[in-house]
Amino acid sequence: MWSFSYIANEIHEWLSKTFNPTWTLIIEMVLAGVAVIGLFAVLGLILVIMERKVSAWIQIRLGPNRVGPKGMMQSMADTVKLMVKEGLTPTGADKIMFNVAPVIAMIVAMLLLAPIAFAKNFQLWDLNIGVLYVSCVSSLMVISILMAGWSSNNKYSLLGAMRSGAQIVSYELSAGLSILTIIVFTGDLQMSKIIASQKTGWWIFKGHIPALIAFITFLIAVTAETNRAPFDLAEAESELTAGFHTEYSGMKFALFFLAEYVNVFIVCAIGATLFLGGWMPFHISTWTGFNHVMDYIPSSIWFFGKTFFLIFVIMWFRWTFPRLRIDQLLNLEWKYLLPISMINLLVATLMAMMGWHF
Amino acid sequence: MQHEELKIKLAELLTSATFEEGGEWTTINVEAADWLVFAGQLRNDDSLFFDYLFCLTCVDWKTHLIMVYHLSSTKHRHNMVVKVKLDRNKPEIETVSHIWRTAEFHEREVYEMFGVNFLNHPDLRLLILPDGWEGKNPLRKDFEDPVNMIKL
Amino acid sequence: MYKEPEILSNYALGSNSGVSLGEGDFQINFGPQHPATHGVLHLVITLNGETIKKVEPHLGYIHRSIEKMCESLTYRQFIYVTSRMDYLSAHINNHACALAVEKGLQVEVPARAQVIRVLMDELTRIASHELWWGAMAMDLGAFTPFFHAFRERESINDIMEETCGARLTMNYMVPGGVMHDIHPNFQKRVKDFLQLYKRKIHEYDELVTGNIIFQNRMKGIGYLSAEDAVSYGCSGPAARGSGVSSDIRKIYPYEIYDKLEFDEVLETAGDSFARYMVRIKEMHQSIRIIEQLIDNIPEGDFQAKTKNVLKLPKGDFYTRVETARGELGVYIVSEGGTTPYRIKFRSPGFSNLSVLDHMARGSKIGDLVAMMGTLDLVIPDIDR
Amino acid sequence: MFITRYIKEVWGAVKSLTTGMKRTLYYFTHHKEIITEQYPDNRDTLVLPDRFKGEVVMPHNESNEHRCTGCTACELACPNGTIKVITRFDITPEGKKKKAIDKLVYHLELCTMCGLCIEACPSDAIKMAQTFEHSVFDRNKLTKVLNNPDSKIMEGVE
Repeated sequence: MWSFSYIANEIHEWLSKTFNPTWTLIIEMVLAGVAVIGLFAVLGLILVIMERKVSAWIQIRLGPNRVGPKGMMQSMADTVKLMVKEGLTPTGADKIMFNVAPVIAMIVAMLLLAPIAFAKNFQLWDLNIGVLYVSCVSSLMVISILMAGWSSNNKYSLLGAMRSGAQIVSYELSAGLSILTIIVFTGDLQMSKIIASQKTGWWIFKGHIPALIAFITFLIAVTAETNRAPFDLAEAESELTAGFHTEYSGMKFALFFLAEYVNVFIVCAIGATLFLGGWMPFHISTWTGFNHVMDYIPSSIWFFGKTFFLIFVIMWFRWTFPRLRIDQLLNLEWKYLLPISMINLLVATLMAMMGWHF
Repeated sequence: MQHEELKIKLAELLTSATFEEGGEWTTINVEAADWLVFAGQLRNDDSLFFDYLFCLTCVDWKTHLIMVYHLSSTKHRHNMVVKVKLDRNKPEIETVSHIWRTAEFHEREVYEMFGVNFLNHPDLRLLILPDGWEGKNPLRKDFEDPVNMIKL
Repeated sequence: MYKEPEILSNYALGSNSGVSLGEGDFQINFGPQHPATHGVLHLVITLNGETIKKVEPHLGYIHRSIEKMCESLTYRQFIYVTSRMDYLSAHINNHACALAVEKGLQVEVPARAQVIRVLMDELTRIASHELWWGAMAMDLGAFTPFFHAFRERESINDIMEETCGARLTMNYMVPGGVMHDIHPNFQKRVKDFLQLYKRKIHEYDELVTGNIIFQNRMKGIGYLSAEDAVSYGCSGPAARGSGVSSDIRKIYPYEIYDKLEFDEVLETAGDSFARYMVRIKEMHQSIRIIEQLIDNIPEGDFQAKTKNVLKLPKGDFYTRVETARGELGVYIVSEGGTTPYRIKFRSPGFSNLSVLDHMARGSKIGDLVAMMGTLDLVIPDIDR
Repeated sequence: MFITRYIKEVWGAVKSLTTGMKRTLYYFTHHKEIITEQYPDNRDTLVLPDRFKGEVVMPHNESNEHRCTGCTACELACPNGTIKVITRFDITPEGKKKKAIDKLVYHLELCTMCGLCIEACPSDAIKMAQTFEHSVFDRNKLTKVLNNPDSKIMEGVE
């Protein structure tokens, strides 16, 4: 009863009764915008504390434990710190580009939230080319990084931005190909239909080995696309001090920081939608009782559970592996991931044509 | 090669050299003019083969400077010390950085700390002291720094 | 005395430095504050894209002129300053100085003191390598090993704290022996440490050594031939990774090293991975030495009787010891007084740094970090 | 063959990566391996070894007597000029002049805790204390006088 779709419908009905359709639409858009910004803030806080705790436990430390109960308010304190810090613009920097870059990073992240289904019947915009939209918009991220790196007038920033350009452009390919594998199975680009096609089982189980390979490829590619270790060459702390955001401070830095985490959330959400069934509960075909229990868990919990599991995996990568070198990074993409995912796509297409998947 | 053997061999190579007794290793005094040729012989002679210059430094004796080269052979495992006396007011000596590459850095250190001018050194600039350093060379005995007190 | 330079950018390449700035080349200042230099090393790097054309070290940011300071300290006092050179192997530095003074005084060190000294040296060597391992992994972007290395290092520090009274700059060695006897708990705690170490050592291979990313980052990177290693005066693991036998403990044994069973670790590949493996295997050899000695500490004095005021006879005294980073030489010129006339510390880091330019040319900027990691540069040791 | 080598390569890489991930997952799930010490919360249970070199102090007995004869051995032994002995001459009951310390000034800000003064002291008058929280707001507070006011030398210490 208290599901997201129920609340959304109630608000919609009340607004329709009170205002004319134009105003209803405008108010709904404003509400959605506020909700998205609110989600950003909450996600930033949660993911930062999650990252810090995960890293701490992996590194046999306690992690933040002073601010608030069990240190859970630590990221709040960090936010306050970042907000009151002075946002410097270097003298030699291209002022407009320098200040616009973090905003673009945020806008791209916001746009990406549109087609994601957070719960059953709860989606900002169920457009019919959902997956295509996501893979197009996510490639805009590189523009903000290039702008930041170029406009900083710092050689470290420039190096970081150039690395990032090469990296994101090449990893887009294998991310796209692994998404394509699932699209071949479903035959649809619309998010809601992709989820609906997984009612009988998630694609990672239904799609046999090709889906599994596509899933692993997808994970590696999105880790690279979001510039996270072991592919964090754009930042490469021990090589380029902080890479493209070396010169950023205060709130402008915070926007980049937030955009990184929101991007991680979004790619994990898409991974969860495509491979793990989105908000679809876990079903085992003949166990009716078990399926019933699973259905009882709200759809939003299924979605967030899967997404956060994937986020944990990406964090787990980060705190285990050393960083690759730039030429090895490109080698990995062009010599390993791309051929593997191409062959994989071929096999998947064959399977879809013959109807060999469940 | 043992101490006595080494002494005979070295005396053959450089007749003008004198030996210093009492040290742990064979110690030889060489004129600055002879040093470059002698160094090449030490490095390239198969029975000597001093290929490892493990210490290069200078000592300020107030009246003169003495360059001290500690040499070792990774093949024969024998060591020797070469001492070269320099004029304190105009210390000049040929570089050996093309014979032992490690000398490049050590000579730069000696250059700034003692003011020894190494002729034909490929890159004789300040290494440790800040750019714009003027005045005396810190490790000479008459150096007094009024700002950073060293003596207690 | 110090005048501000008139031209601020006189870091431009000198005409005689062998490389000129071509089209598309640029220079970056790597340090003095940089996450990968672990201190205040300042490298001016000439780059073409990501490829390194020249690396030029600028030193002196932590130069304290220890050599000059020692000229006004007595032979008992000057030892403590040397802990501040290579602070990670402070014991071994102190040991070298104590040996040099003993050589001048011709003091016979009691057997117990010798064993304690060797034990402490080897513990220091392990602690130093542990820190290197963690820091090097961190340079390559893996943050976790740093903390895991500190777990083991911390227990060594606790042992040091209990016996020597300090964790990092112990000043435990004095001319003629050691300052105090070992703590009654010492043997038990060392054995506990050995157990902990053996339980955890396989994790090092799981986390770092066997990792494919790490191996690709290390193998074939920073090649140094045996001839170059000798010519550049490299010592320690940097030379042994190229197959140059340079372990002073084996070649010119001091204390009781000639009676101990241990191997000199040699790798012939000459790349960063070889240097890495030398250090990892050296830790095992140190464990071997400690195991031989820990139950066989002879009874007796821990310090030889020396005069209150030490006076070295006129002459030169040179001692060489093997620190965790390579060969440390202490050259004392004495005039017969209570203070040295001149002291020269031949620090391993200084010579090892000089090879960096030769190694790094033509490789990527990420490789430079890996090379610096495997050379294990400690900046106060370079600057002195 | 090329294909088998390629597959072997990929397989080996994946295997080495999972080994590392298994290790980090172990630590992620085993919280008893955590080694963090929560200073200053553990101040009450924190025990420093008895040899820890924290600060030079001069022990006094209950009748305010110390063992220092003012021989300046510690002052001479100190490499940094940390200790300054200021002496005065007391008149003993027999009418003789006797050297005694007026003040033993100790500059904690210069001290490197090398322990050479303790070694040099012939009458065991000074020792190392196991304190380590030395931060103060004023640098002058780091200059300490080690002997208590109106303290005397212990009987029988020469």
